[in-house]
Amino acid sequence: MLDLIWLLPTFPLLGFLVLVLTAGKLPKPIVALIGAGSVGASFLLAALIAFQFANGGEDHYVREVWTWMAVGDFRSGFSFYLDGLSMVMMLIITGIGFLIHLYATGYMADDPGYSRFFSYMNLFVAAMLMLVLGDNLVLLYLGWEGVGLCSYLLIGFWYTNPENGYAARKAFVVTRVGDTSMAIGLFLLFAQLGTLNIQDMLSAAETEWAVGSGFAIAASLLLLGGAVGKSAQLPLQTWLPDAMAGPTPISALIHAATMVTAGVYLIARTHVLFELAPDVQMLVAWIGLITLLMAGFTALTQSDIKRVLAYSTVSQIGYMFLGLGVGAWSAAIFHLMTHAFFKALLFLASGTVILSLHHEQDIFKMGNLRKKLPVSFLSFLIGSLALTAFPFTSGYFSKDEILLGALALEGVGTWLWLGGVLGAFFTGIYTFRLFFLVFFGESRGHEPDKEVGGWHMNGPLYLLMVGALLAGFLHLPLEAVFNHGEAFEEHHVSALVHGFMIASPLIGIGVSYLFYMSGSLSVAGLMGNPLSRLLHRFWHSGWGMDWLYDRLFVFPFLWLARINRADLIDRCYGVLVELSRAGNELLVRTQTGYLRWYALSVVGGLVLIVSLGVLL
Amino acid sequence: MILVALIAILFVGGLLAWASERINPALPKYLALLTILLDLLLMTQLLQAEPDGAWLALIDVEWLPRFGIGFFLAADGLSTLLLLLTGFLGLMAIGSAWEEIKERSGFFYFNLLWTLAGVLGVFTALDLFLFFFFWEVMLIPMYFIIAIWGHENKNYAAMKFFIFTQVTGMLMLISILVLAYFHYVQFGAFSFDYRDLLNVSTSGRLEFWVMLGFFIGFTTKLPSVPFHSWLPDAHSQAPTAGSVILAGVLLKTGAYGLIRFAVPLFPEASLAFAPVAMALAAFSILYCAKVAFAQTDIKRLIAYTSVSHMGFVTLGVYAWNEQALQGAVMTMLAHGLSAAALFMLAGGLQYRIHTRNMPDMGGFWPRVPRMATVAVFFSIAALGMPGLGNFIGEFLALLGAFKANIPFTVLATCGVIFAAVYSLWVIQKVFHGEFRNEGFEESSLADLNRREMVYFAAMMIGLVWMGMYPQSFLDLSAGSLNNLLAGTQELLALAQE
Amino acid sequence: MITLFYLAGAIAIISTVAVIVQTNIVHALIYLILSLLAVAVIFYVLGAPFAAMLEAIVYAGAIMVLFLFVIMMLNLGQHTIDQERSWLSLRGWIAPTIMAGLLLTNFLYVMDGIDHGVEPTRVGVLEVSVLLFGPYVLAVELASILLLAGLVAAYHLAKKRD
Amino acid sequence: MESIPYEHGLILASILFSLGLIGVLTRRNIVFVLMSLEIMLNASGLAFIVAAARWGHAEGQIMFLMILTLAAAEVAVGLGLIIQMYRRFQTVDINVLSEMKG
Repeated sequence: MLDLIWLLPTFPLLGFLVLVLTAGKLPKPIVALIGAGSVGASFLLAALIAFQFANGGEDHYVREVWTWMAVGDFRSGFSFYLDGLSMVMMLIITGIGFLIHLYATGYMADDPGYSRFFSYMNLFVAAMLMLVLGDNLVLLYLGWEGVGLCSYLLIGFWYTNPENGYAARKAFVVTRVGDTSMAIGLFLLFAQLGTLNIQDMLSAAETEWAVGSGFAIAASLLLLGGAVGKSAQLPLQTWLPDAMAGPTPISALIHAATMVTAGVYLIARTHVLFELAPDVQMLVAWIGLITLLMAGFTALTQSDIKRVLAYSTVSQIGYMFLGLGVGAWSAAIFHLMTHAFFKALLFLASGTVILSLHHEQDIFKMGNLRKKLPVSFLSFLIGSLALTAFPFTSGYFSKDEILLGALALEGVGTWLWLGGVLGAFFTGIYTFRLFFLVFFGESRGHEPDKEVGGWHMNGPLYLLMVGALLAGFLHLPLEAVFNHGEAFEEHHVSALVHGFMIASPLIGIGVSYLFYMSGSLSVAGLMGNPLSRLLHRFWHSGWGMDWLYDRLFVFPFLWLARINRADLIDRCYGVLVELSRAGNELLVRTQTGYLRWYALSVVGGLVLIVSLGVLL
Repeated sequence: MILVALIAILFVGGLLAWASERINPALPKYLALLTILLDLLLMTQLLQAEPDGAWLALIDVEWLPRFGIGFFLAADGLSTLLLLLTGFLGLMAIGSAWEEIKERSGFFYFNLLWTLAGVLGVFTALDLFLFFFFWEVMLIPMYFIIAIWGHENKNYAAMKFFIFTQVTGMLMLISILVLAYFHYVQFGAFSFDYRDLLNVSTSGRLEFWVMLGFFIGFTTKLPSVPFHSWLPDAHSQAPTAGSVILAGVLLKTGAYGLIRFAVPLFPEASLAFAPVAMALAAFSILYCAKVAFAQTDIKRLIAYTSVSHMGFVTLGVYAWNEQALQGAVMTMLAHGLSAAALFMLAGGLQYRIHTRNMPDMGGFWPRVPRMATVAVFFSIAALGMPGLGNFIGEFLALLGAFKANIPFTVLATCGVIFAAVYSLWVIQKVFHGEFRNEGFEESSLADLNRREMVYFAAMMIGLVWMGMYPQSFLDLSAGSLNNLLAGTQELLALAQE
Repeated sequence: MITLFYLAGAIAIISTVAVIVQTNIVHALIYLILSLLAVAVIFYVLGAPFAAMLEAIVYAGAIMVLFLFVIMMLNLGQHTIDQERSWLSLRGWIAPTIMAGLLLTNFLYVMDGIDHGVEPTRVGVLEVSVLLFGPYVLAVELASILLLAGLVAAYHLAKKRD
Repeated sequence: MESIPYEHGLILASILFSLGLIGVLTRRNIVFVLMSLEIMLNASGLAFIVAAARWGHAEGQIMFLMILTLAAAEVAVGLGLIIQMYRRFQTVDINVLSEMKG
């Protein structure tokens, strides 16, 4: 069964090819069957493979399908690598991917681009599987770029609106900046270590590079650049909120559950490099912490339901980075998995809400929807609880592990932990702000006729609810992958610390309750003074990062492009042309047409030559 | 012998096509198609040929023995790859001209086939005199193609193309003559034979200038900044088939020249010059990507992207190690297909709506879904998506170049960001957004027909093949590139002693 | 003899100056004939009687008569003298005179230092003829072709076309 | 017999040549121009004769003969042209013939 691993990406790829080649001529049920069915088949296969692998007792499994490139001492195979980490990832991708595909068959039912949508989705799943299963960095890069492409195509899925196109291009270009850094990292690794096969490369790095060596720092920094781009961390986080322009299942699949966590996967996969460069690893932690706090503040001020969730995604990935940074590798991956469940759940539920309200996304135009939309209400309740790390939901376990990992670190660990706890407090506020505003209080505007649904939309929701509640009890087989350096298990933590960690999101929920449910505290009151209004505007715009980048990069580039539209170098040749033309003008003057003038010139020349001959 | 046949068939086919116009104006295109197919068939023979030393096929006849000029044609793996590319794109060019060229079709196909014959000659000639002869042969018919069947500003563009290539060709001729004279000084006889000239020891300051003659000649054809400015004009004015040949094949002769002649003949000077060349390449990539983004004429835009992509070739060649060279070769092949396809798309658009101005376009996707899908495919190929040929080329070129020069490679790598910016911008302007109609017949905006789909499908399959299983191409060129590498290393080692 | 040489030289120079400053074209022609005859005298003095004869017959005779005919055909009367006067502004003389002066200076500079007397030895018709129809016969043929061409061209050009 | 200074003969030729040149450059009447040309040709002929006398050779006279032929042919063609010109433009002013200006 294991050697069928190459079929995993092949199924969705075939689905993609069939859907593209038929160019939307197939009837919708068949499109749905191919689109969702191919991912479902992959999931079944993945489950079987995982089962066999888990019982096989081997650390890892490699299967090379064919040689991709072999040039001189460079060699890269089209080969798959299976270990605990990629097994977890592949199950998340196919499993949650399948649920989202199923949901999308209902969600997109009325869209004219039905077939196009599923072809992109299938291509995405195929590329994502290549990303996590590739045994060398080039193959990983193939998947990495492939998911970026699908993300672009799907964000701009409704292409008639130029804003969607802008968001799509922004997403692609910003992540491309990160990708480029990663590509340079690949070149550096190959130039220094002579291989891009991940396992060989890591063991070579361990033997050849000392801890803290320059190469290790450079390589891990460059890879980190790729990771922050894909995972929307500082300083490349600005694309993700705009990416919500795509259909909601896309936001769930690509921009919450799978693609944006690719950066986390990359760092976890190459964690040996980061361990060789402790400073960079610490940087990862700080990036995570700062991002999670910034995104938390921003989420507080958003009014678009999907943007709130988008910022919360950025924030949660910040937690994963924090976990990676402090060396709690398994905890980060664990959080990746639980996050996939509850964030997919939240996005899909928000999709149901949006569709029921005929594409209304402003939470201040919703309200009191809990009776009208019971399934969404339940989904949101469970999802929000998991997101805020309510005790014994899945988010609780994973976030707990990350924070404990941070605390275990000597020195700055306490600060990181404190920041994380503070973040959890904000998570509580913004999550339940959304929850209360949408499902409680007065109805503000839209009244849904009925909740859209059906088994293929509600089924995935229920399954994800179960996942969001119970995934925390799963045990991920990651010991073999991160077998070194997870010593914090033994660390003793006092009950007080635990109390803090449980209490902070609860306090957050309480604050949110006071503001948005009971009304004992009023937002309007807070907004009274100019400073808070200013802060609100600042946070609402995502800390002015877009504004800053526009001025730092976009406008100068556009300006340069505009002034040099005609190509300066071409103009230089134009000068040459003008010069010869001017010379021509000058010589034309001498052509007077008067015979005596010509005779005079001849004599002048004669005199000159004779004089020269005589004098010299 | 097979090489002579390949070239002669094109020459004769061109003459026949010209003559046949008198019988029936539709006849030349069928004759041209037949000629190209015959040539392609012969080329497959070349693939099965038993290698004779380093060469798959070779013919060496005395021509003007007094001056050491021979009729010396030879093909190794590298040449064969490029010959196949030429044949394939010749086929594509005839396909794209099929409906577009209605006036004086006989003379058109004559010029087309003669250009191709010149290109085949350039890819196989190993006598430098003969090489220069073919270099000129491919130039003049191309001038006619632009000047006669071009668009509104054709005379300017054709003249610019001609002057640029002719002047720099002259520099190359001077270098060739100087080289032959060196041979005379050192061995007592003139020789234009590539194998002899490799042995000419050309050290000292003069070597640099002679090398520069070759370098400028080839980089103008490539082209690289600052000799690129003929290309946007030539492309925007040329008929579609002309653009296909120009972008797909003619530019590659420059790259081929760098690999075959410029570096191996002057290993020391090239080694010293490499940082400058790589800097030029990196600048070329970034600068032209930026200028491309600013264009409103879709063909000009694609032309600038061509310059930008050819920068990777220069970078790869001057890194001069196996990965980088293979990357350069793969880039040549993949760019040949992707740029030709993009020009065919732009030409198809112009044929339909009679404008190349992008602000007049928009929202074409629902009207021409097949064309849009094809356009997205080739744009993505051009921006270097892994899994397609261009990625393999650029990746290997950069991978190799990184070993040779880190700063310029890093700069060049940043070029792929800009590649994404302009590629996606084109898609946005033409196919996405609200439908815009600025003064063209809506009914004329028809989707790709079956004939066009066949051509595009062939190129798409080619690119996927290159992207997913590049080994079939890499294996073919590996032998010749390793020979070249070994040769220069030997010379360098000798020079160091 | 030497006095004759200087005398003829002076006449040649003076009459030539008169040619180029004359406004009446017929007078100018007569001065030109005078100048040519003076040169013919010089030829004779220098011992070249054959050349002197030709100078007198062909130049001063035939060619000048040709000029005269043309002047008559063009019928350039009194009004041309006024026209001629208006054309000859003082300014027009400056540049040509400077140029010619420079050229002359050059010539004189080159000739400076040549100091050699010429003993006029008579080189008669016989010697010239022997050479002419001996080694230089090709030159004679060329000259005849040239004259023929001149004849045809002159005829063709001067023919009236309607 | 006293010898004639060789130098003086050449100086005479130079002066005549220069005078002819002034005439060519100054006069606007084309007949005068042609006459001045004759003077210049004659001056060069004189130079040949002087040189011939200096060496006592006959070749100088042969060269003079050639120049004479040339002058005759030139005058014939030139005068034909003048007649043509006068027929077309009704003038002998060479400044009228300036159509070939750039």
